[in-house]
Amino acid sequence: MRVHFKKSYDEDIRLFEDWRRAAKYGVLIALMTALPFLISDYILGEVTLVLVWCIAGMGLMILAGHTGQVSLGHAAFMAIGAFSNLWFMSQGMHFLIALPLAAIFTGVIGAVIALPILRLSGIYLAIATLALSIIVEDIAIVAEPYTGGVAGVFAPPIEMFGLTIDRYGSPKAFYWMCLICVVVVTLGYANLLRSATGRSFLAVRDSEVSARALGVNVTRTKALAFGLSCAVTGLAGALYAHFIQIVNYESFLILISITLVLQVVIGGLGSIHGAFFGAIVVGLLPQGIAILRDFLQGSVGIDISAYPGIDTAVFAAIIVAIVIYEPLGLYGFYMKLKAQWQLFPLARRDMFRRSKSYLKTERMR
Amino acid sequence: QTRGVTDDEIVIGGFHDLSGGFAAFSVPAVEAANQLFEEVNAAGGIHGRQIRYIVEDHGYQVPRAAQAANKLVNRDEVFAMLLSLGTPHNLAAFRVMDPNNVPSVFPLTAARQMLEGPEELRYVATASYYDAVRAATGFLIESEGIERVCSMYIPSDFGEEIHMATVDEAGDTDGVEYLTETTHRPDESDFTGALARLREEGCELITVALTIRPTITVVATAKQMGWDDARFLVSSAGFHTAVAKVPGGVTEGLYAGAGWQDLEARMDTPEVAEWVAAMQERTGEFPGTGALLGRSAAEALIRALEEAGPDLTLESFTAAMETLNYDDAIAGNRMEMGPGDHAGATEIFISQIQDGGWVLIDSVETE
Amino acid sequence: MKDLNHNVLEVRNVETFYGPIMALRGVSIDVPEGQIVTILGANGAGKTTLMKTVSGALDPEKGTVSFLGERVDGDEPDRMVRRGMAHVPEGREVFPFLTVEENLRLGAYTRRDGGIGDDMEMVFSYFPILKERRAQQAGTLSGGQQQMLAIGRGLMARPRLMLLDEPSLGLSPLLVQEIFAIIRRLNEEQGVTMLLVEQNAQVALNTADFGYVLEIGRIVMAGEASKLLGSEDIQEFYLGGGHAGGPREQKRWKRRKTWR
Amino acid sequence: MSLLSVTDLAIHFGGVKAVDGVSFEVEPGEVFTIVGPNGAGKSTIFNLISRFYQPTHGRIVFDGEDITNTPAHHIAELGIARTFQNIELFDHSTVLQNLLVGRHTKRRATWLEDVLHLPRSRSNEREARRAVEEVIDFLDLAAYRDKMIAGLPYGVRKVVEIARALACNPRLILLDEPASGLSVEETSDMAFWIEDMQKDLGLTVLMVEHDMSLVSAVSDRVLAVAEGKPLAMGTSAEVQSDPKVIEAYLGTAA
Amino acid sequence: MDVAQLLIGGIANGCIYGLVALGFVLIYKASEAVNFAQGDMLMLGAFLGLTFINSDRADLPFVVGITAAAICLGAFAYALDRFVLRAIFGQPHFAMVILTIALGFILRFAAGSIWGYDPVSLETPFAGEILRFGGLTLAVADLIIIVATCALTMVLWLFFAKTRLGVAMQASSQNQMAAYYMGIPVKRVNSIVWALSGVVSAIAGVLFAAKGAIEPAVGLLFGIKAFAAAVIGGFGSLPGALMGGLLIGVVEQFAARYAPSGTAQIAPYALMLLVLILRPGGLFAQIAQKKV
Ligand SMILES: Nc1ncnc2c1ncn2[C@@H]1O[C@H](COP(=O)(O)OP(=O)(O)OP(=O)(O)O)[C@@H](O)[C@H]1O
Ligand SMILES: Nc1ncnc2c1ncn2[C@@H]1O[C@H](COP(=O)(O)OP(=O)(O)OP(=O)(O)O)[C@@H](O)[C@H]1O
Ligand SMILES: [Mg+2]
Ligand SMILES: [Mg+2]
Repeated sequence: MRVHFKKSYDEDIRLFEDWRRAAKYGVLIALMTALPFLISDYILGEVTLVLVWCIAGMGLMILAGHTGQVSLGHAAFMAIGAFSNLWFMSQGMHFLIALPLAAIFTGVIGAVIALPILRLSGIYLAIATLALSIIVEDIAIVAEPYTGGVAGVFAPPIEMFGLTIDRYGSPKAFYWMCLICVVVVTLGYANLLRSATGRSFLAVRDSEVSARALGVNVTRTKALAFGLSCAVTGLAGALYAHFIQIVNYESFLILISITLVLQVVIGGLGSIHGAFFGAIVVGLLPQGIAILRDFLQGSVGIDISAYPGIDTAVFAAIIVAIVIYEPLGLYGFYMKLKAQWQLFPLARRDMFRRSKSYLKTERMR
Repeated sequence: QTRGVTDDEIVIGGFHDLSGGFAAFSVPAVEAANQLFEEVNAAGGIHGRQIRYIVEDHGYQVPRAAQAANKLVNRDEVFAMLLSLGTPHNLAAFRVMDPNNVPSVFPLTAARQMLEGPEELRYVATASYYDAVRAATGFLIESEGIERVCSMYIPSDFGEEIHMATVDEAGDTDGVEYLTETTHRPDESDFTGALARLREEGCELITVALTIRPTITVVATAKQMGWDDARFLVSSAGFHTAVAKVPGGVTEGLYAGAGWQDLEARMDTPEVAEWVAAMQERTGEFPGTGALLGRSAAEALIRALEEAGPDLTLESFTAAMETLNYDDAIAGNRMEMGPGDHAGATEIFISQIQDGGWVLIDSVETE
Repeated sequence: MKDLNHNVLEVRNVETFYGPIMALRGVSIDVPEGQIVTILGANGAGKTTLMKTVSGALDPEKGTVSFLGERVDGDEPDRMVRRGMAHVPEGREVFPFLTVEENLRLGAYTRRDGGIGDDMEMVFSYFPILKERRAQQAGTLSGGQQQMLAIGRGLMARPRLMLLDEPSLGLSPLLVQEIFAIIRRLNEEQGVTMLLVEQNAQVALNTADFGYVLEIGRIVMAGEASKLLGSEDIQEFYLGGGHAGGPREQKRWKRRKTWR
Repeated sequence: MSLLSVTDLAIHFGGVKAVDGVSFEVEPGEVFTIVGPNGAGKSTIFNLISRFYQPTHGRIVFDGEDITNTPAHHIAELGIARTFQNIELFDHSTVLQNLLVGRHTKRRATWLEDVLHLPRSRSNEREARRAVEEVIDFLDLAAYRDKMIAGLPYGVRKVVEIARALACNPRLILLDEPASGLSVEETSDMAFWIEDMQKDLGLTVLMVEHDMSLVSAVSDRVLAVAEGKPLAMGTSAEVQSDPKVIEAYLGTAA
Repeated sequence: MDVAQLLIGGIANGCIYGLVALGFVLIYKASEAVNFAQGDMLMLGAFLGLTFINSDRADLPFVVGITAAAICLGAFAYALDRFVLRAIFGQPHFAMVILTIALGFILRFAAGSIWGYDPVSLETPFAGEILRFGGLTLAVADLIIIVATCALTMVLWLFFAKTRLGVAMQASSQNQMAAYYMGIPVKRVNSIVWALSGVVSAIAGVLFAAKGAIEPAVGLLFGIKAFAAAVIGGFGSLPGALMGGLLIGVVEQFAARYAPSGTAQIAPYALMLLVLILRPGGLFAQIAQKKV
């Protein structure tokens, strides 16, 4: 196990605690940048979608993981991001302006919506956001001039620096664009977490009472977290619109919100890594299952597709298995692997056996 | 070399809702299509090629539909898409299908947008909800002497079409007035308030664009309120054997306008009986709307592939599709296409529930 | 009389972990029938962990726990209660949304006899304020009142062995005296065996028959309570004796305990 | 002028008169202790001062400013920090992070600066770390700096709570039973710390405590309350020898 | 007149929401877990009832069939908790949320595989029967639903408030470790309450099916609304669940009657937001401020 001897406060404030870590992430980014040259367009498209989910997941993670406020209606904010981005573009705005503007717009709407529903917490907040997303669904139909009504709106191709960025026409460029967004959002998120603002989020999550006693304005903090979360989710929504290329009210149904919650919990609440792990599971697992199904049918002759819906059932069963094996999400699993690797060969096999644990009421806040 | 076509195989794709709210359409449709494909394959396939129908599940989520389309087009390299379900889902998939010249054959959505786009890549099986409801409304206005029409709908692409059809038909007919509408969500389960309002307004004919369960409740509630002279008309989405079978006769008198005929009444037709028996054997159930649509679409595809000959290309397929002209015994309609006409059966059948079964009262040719 | 040969509770070589953290490193203790045994130890020594391991709230990784001659390690905590063990946990742990009375009744959950009402009156006589507040939600009681409730709830089980984890926490001096008087009385009159963890070592040793000293997950000393009271180390580290006379500044020079 | 003055404070919960006409003044630089039987209303007085409860009656003045209607999250900024009887830490954070939250009122960078990590955010961070390290040093918490709260023993948490309150740089610190759950040795450490807070840091301390050895060791003045009403006031020795206090609170053996 | 009829319709329908909401509340009350598969339990109950009752299936008398369905679903729910959910005992509630969401998918798949995907109707002895008094009409099915819901709410409320096991369940939800220290077999108690919730779901399912057709996806939509009803009532309160259901049911009818079309369908959700903003803990708030 490596031990750090810290010599200045900056070492704690820095993003990476040492050069090894920095190098590790450097290699990862380099690999991700080179990815389009290594894989087929089909897989690249899937990876791109995973990147979009990563951003959306980070959006929800800020709220659910770091501020302890659950939203069951985050797809609504993806919708707001998507529709506003497309509307800004249809007004002749350049994509590079429309994209951040859509995020800001969604963030502001989120913060405004947050104000009245801030007094809620737990499932009460969850159901309120769910209601909101149902209402947004209907607004998306009524607000036809902006959203195209039931028919929806098509995303125009993005023209930038003399080249056209199109999910199918130029998948590599689209991928890189998403990658840049992911990196930027991740950096901002990491910055947030190492600052006073990020800590006030954690404080509100763990104990509102002491947060208040320490001078944290709980209402304002929650509104800020909600706004930031919505802004990031809105950004993801805008990218998603360009990925899917046509969006209508049905592109953002409740099931998408639920999938997002599933994603952050499976990934591991309360860590940026979790948003990524979750996105990978939610984004790639169904495709993996489908490919495995085809493979089974093609090579072994087992035709599980004779049971309609089995793909989803298998997906659900795997989720069940993950939750049972690792209730705190894949991030916990990742940390264990890491610890065992570092302790090798001293690690005990049963070192991470779960000890009995008990819950207490969360109705006292 | 045509994509998805090898010497011994033709790969067809489809994305479906096998696990979400529309599984009631998708699952039987896939079952029926597979039933026919298995039959054809067992008989040696089409020009020596076996049909492989790869079905992906999207659970009615657009992103998963886009993923499925990406897989089917870019990985499995399918020749065509058959019966894919969902309006935004299909629209999103078109973006990857069109550049790759993958035709969309009879998607499971009656939205009018399914015919927009490159002509050689778009085929729909029957008239849209719009046409069907409009024709049926017109028929009822005439035959029942109705002057005031209304509608109850879910504000969605499906609901809006039916609503618009009602409004347009009333607007285009002299002496008929479109009065009002009530809007709903798919999760609603009681309609006392909505019906009270429509009754107050004096509606005589109400077009209903709801899912099956609420449709049953609407008709039952109207009866319960003693509102006996109201006529309710559903589209193909509500034209389901289960609706007629509700115990207690609560759905008696309901009208439907759809692009096909109910199966039960035609069990004396040998093809129908044979197919129903085959499906019952396969699924243990009397085939419903989804199965019928699946069967029709698969049959049309088979016929076109057969017609296109051993040298299967997009061009030969397009040509073959455009020559389709036959009586679909199972749907009870006429499948007919031609150059520039990629909508198959365009006749509208108007049925009513009488004595626990759908009875055909009339048919109307659209266009 | 007190039979030293018959142990109600025997703990042998118990090792308990919190994930990778080892909190008990091979602890063995005996609690003889009818005695009061106390466990002393600094903060974080593992006293609470030991109590939880005994009552089944935690499972030991190694070692055994026997209660009334039966091996019980790995059992669920409710089985212990049915066997006659009551645990008054550290930090109150009352049911906040239930009333005082409901909390007390739950203390007698496993009992089927008719004496519950009498026992409730007994608890009320010890802590009259609880009677006054019998219909109040336990979560709105003051800290000390909750502690009284937790102890009272433990008494309601009429156990053979009672585990008390810092029962005097947050109680007024008057009540601390009363609590220990109650402990002694129950022990003498009803023969309840007690395993007691207490920061106030003076009172604990005065009350107990036998004592163990736990440090960093190990038993470092054991003996008759009276002997321990006389021990110099105990004097110095647990009773605040030692250099009590010396200047304060001298004690501020953080001395490390000999066995650390 | 007194730093904190409480006048005729009262609050009722349904039929329970938790605090019922309590007045006292805390002078700058003193250690003022409130004692009283369980349920006397001591913690409630703290909750009133830190504005978690709205008094039904009475006035609270801090440093000449009436804070009877100030929102709770402004209290820390004014210079009042507190600890809790039942320990309210941020369980899923490290000790260091807990203490850093204590510096919340001292930050100057806005959230946007934080997200972009602009220089002011960084200098805030450095400054917060420096201040927190001083507290860690003062309370000897270095060994626990990067430990999660969830796995710490009770006694250490108690100290972390005090450290977090100190990290606020308060003028008045409210300690609710700082020694409960501490061993004899730790309690005497606590006495030194409180003395240091008073002498070295120049803090005013308002404390609730049941351990009379600690109360006698550090208090300048003691107020005894019972059933929400004041019972006696004076030096520690005076109050402890008051027969009413002995009867209601101390018992005969003390 | 009109208003009275609307009220009756709303109440009858609200009772169904309330009935399903009871299932949510039961589990929450005993473990503070939210069962996102509750709607699917309703669907299972309906299909089980249909299997026992319909003439082309087991063809049992209605009351026998509903009892059999209740027993089966109760046993199933017990087993589900015992063999699946117990594996994450003591883990954060989030894990339970995800687990039940995933189980919902599996249940829908299973139901589809067993009973098919086409809508089917339940045969009831009171189908289409209507009671008239004055100018008002009430379907017999509705009457049965109202009576059953009120009775169930009452019985369950008494059970939780008065019986030893009921109080033990509440205790288990508030502090699992302390409940264990009282000798309450918390895990078994959880399984029992799941079984109980299964029984209630089966009854709800059969009554729900009596008003129209069912298919595997039916729980998905309906579950959300019942969840909303439970939350409006103050999640954890049994009378609250009923009140929440009634409120949604009645508002729905009045909105459909009087609100401008195009907005009527979102009225219940808008109302729910309003209620929660005004009373953040729902009508019968079950949350409290922590005493420090
Ligand atoms: N949930 C936990 N996770 C990780 N470590 C823990 C946990 N609980 C306790 N520990 C560790 O186990 C050791 C023993 O803790 P325990 O609570 O048993 O001590 P104690 O003797 O009861 O202390 P105190 O006198 O403060 O109550 C401590 O070092 C503590 O850090
Ligand atoms: N929210 C509340 N609802 C009802 N009663 C309350 C509430 N808060 C406090 N009380 C009551 O007010 C009284 C005073 O409580 P408080 O916590 O101030 O006591 P305390 O003096 O701190 O006692 P202890 O020494 O036991 O901590 C108690 O009788 C308590 O039951
Ligand atoms: Mg302890
Ligand atoms: Mg107190």
